[in-house]
Amino acid sequence: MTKTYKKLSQSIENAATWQQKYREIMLLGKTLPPLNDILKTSDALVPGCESKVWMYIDFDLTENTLLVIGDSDTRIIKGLLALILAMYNGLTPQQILTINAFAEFEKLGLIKHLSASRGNGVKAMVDKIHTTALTKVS
Amino acid sequence: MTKTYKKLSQSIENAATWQQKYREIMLLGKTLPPLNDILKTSDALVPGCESKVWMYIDFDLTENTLLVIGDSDTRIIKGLLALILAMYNGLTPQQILTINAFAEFEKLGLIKHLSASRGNGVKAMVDKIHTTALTKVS
Amino acid sequence: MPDKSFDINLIRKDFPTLNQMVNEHPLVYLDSAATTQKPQYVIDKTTEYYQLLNANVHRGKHFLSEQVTTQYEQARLNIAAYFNVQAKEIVWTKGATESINLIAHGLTSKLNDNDTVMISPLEHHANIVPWQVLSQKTGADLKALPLNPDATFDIDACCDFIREHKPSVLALTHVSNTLGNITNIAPLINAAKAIGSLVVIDGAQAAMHLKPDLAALDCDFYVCSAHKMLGPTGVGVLYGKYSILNTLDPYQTGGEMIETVTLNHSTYRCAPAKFETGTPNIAGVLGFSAAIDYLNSLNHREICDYEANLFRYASEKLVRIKGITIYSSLSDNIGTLCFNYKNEHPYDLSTLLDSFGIAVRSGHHCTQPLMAHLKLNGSVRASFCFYNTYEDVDNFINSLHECLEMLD
Amino acid sequence: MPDKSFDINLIRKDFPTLNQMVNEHPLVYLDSAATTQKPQYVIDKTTEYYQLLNANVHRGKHFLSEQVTTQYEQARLNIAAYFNVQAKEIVWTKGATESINLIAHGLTSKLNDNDTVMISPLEHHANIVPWQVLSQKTGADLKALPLNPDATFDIDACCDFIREHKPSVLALTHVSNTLGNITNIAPLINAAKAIGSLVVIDGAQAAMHLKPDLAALDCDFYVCSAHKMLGPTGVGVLYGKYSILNTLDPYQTGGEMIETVTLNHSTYRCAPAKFETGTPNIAGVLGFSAAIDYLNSLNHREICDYEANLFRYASEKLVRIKGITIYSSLSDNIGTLCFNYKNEHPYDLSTLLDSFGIAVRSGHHCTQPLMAHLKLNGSVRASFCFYNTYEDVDNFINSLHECLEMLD
Ligand SMILES: Cc1ncc(COP(=O)(O)O)c(C=O)c1O
Ligand SMILES: Cc1ncc(COP(=O)(O)O)c(C=O)c1O
Repeated sequence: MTKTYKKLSQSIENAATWQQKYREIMLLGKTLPPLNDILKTSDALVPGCESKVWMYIDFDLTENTLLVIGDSDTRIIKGLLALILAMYNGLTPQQILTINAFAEFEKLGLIKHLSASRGNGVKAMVDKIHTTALTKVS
Repeated sequence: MTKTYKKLSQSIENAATWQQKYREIMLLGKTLPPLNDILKTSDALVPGCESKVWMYIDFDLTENTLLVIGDSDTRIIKGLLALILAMYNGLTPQQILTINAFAEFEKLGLIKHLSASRGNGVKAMVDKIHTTALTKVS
Repeated sequence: MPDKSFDINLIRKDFPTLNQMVNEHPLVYLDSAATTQKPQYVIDKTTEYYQLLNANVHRGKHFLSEQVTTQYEQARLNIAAYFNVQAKEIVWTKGATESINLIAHGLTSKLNDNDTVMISPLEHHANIVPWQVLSQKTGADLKALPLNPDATFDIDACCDFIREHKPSVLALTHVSNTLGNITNIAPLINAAKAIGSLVVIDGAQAAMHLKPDLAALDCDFYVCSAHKMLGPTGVGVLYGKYSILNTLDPYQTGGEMIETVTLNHSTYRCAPAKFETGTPNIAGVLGFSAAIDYLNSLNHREICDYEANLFRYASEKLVRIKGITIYSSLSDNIGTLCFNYKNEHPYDLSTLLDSFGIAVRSGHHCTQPLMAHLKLNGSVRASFCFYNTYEDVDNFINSLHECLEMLD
Repeated sequence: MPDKSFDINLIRKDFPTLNQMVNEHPLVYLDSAATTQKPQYVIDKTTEYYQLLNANVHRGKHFLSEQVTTQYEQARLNIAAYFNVQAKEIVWTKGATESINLIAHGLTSKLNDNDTVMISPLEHHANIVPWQVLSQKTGADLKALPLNPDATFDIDACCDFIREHKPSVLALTHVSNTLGNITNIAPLINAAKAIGSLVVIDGAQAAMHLKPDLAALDCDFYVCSAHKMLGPTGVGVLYGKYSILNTLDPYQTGGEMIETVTLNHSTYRCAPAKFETGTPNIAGVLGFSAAIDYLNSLNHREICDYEANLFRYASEKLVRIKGITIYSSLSDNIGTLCFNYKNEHPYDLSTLLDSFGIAVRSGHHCTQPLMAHLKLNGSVRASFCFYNTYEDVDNFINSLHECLEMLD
């Protein structure tokens, strides 16, 4: 877990109401640099979601770390993506595999946003990060 | 309602148990003369029943009465047919139209055998007798 | 059920789902266009079936089977009476979608590339894709009625369009699920019948709110789903004018729909049996019938008036909010408000509303062509029903204000 | 649900329908092959859905919709685990009949008049007529496996027959609904897979009694109905090996199964979504999952042993009655006794038995070709389940004696 994530997640965990949580999440989203329009290709699109979610995963060979970038056309999903990125970015594949995003989201009271019922791309993103990490490890 | 019917129905009405009712019904069936095999044509068959039921309706011009004959390959349905025949045979179309077979069967505790759920041909037979009577009246 | 005059407080008590807290707020259910809530009476009938009557229908002669078959056929009479048609014209399906698929399949052998099938840009995907499949299979042309930019119809222009293109089949929704707009289908049906078209009406949204008299409407087919009429999930109706219904090719095949089966050849029964194979959703059918009983126990005129007033109240409040664009027509509407706020994504809005216990829906509502017509990626939809209250509207509008504040 | 070891008295208490009087006799329900009774646990889950959770599944983001979608997908995992397969290989249908129709339809574009489709004379009409339709549409040859005069299979001869005729599709019932006979399908599946056939197994009767391990069986498709597995009416399962399932053409079209829709063209999602359009039978799916929970809470081995012993007890008594002919195999049977008495019409026998509260079924049981094979017009069928008691058997046999006396 990165330091950034710990800091960011704190504010969400501390939010007393759903409204405050969403406020924090949307603020988080605003900190995420927007993806350049030419990168918003249909290949990068997570299919089947009401909200559009684009993502790219890069592997930094020298540092042996993953770099994930992403964007969404909705504020809430974008905030959740920011959280996910903070959770994983700059970690080695080994470190990534020790992270349980579900448990983290559970802790923040956001588990429903990662559940099977949400075709919102966040879960697909987490799955893809883990799959990529796995290929780098083996 | 014919006299024969009144006599026959009495025994069923008086039966205390279902078993006694069925015994009476099956006895009644035995009194019904079997249809000659050559008359058991598919045209005369009431379609869609587990039990086979054949029927013919004749009109006696001189007497202005209907004559119905029928048969079945099951004992219980055959008994019910005998009851129906006794109910209607020898009556004029006008008389027939005053008869409510459902009410009669209700009285005998046999209504379920005339209900929509029974594809047993008895209901189809009653319907056909009434339809034929109607054409003769008008 | 005894007749009841309309008392919203009594009505509310009949719907157990409505009386609950969601995210620490009282639930405000504004998603009845997706599925309506069920009165306890309907739930009890379903339970009663499983607890007392449970048996398969037809052909069984034992007590339970007998009882349940009688009730099952009684249900058919009940639904037929609701629509003012004959029982034998009612086919049980699993819902509106299956009903439309059944019709489109049943017409496949009757069309060719000289035929035109006509739909509209307003349709639910369930009333589009089956016709695309039919058109692919038969070569028939698929055409859409013209639609005004605001997604209303110019009825006269549509009648002309029908007369000009002479569709063999015209398939239209009675009420738009996305907008709630009621289409004035009577003149369209008349224009189509005059040139010999078969007319299929998708009544999924209309069947409860409008209680249509199908004999008077004179359409050839009408479809609906129980779950949008206070009834259970997994059951629906296909109404078809008997002479036409009976000419459709069978759809699913198997037990009960057959007369005789040898290893190489089968003969089929007449409608409706011909279209009903396999063990049906018996609990669903009995529950549906109970829902009809419940609706019949209310005064339909009173329901309509209440819904119309509630809709006027809600729309007047919504209209006044700056930045809100409403896509629904505010007259001739069953009670659905389809809208967006500025350039905000409807997903954000519906998610924020949910945090206040307000259940609305966002997305394309299974009407992508309509979204394209309106040049939208999606919208928020709040759909009302007679069990909603003026307080629900107030809660909705107040919470909406708070959400918009969060977004601004 | 906590695990329970098998105690028939406790089990009986779970099934409310069983505890009632019929025609002044305690109900003896011997028609489980038509539909099983439901435990209270299943009924409660259905009620709970309607009372608390009622909302439509998928795409909704509000609280109720969320909750119910999660449970709905959980149910898929649950059924998949029961059969030892993957959740994405499970398609919800309205029952076994629809499942078979879906497969046959999905294969239509893949067969032609060089292909052979193979069934058997033992099949339920649901596993015959859809293949006849497929064969009519494609020109494929429809062939039946050889069946011994007593309606058992010579498995070696059947394997040879398969190797000789090389069917593209082999569709077989795991257990005969009329006889209860369990077919030893493993060698038949192996023979068919070895020559590249697709194998479809009709598990309507087998799915509960045998709890088949589908990964081990290695068939391509397996179908069943919830209502024959303690679950609700109007819901069933199509299992398909994913790689093959996903290649089937879509069946019903409409909302949710699509990716994009324009007025003239649509693209479809992957399996299972591609086969699930329209609002599903949500209450049915949740109830089905509850039925699986209930079955899992019992020890499957214990159920099988109890059913086998009960069947032995019943068949030994029936066999001894003079004039009774039994058509069921008395070994390898799930617990169904198919029989006639002398030349008596089965209708009379079942009607008389009903007057004693004994619910059996008579007729052709949707297996006319099997009846023709056995040279019968019909038969009486008494089908047992683990909730039946030894006392039920005694009541049945005693009442049967009385009925025979009435007929003699
Ligand atoms: C062996 C078999 N196959 C198929 C079916 C059809 O099942 P359903 O009526 O639930 O679709 C049945 C039910 O009677 C059956 O016993
Ligand atoms: C207008 C319209 N047509 C068809 C359907 C499909 O109904 P179902 O999902 O019950 O099959 C719906 C449901 O959303 C609808 O609103």
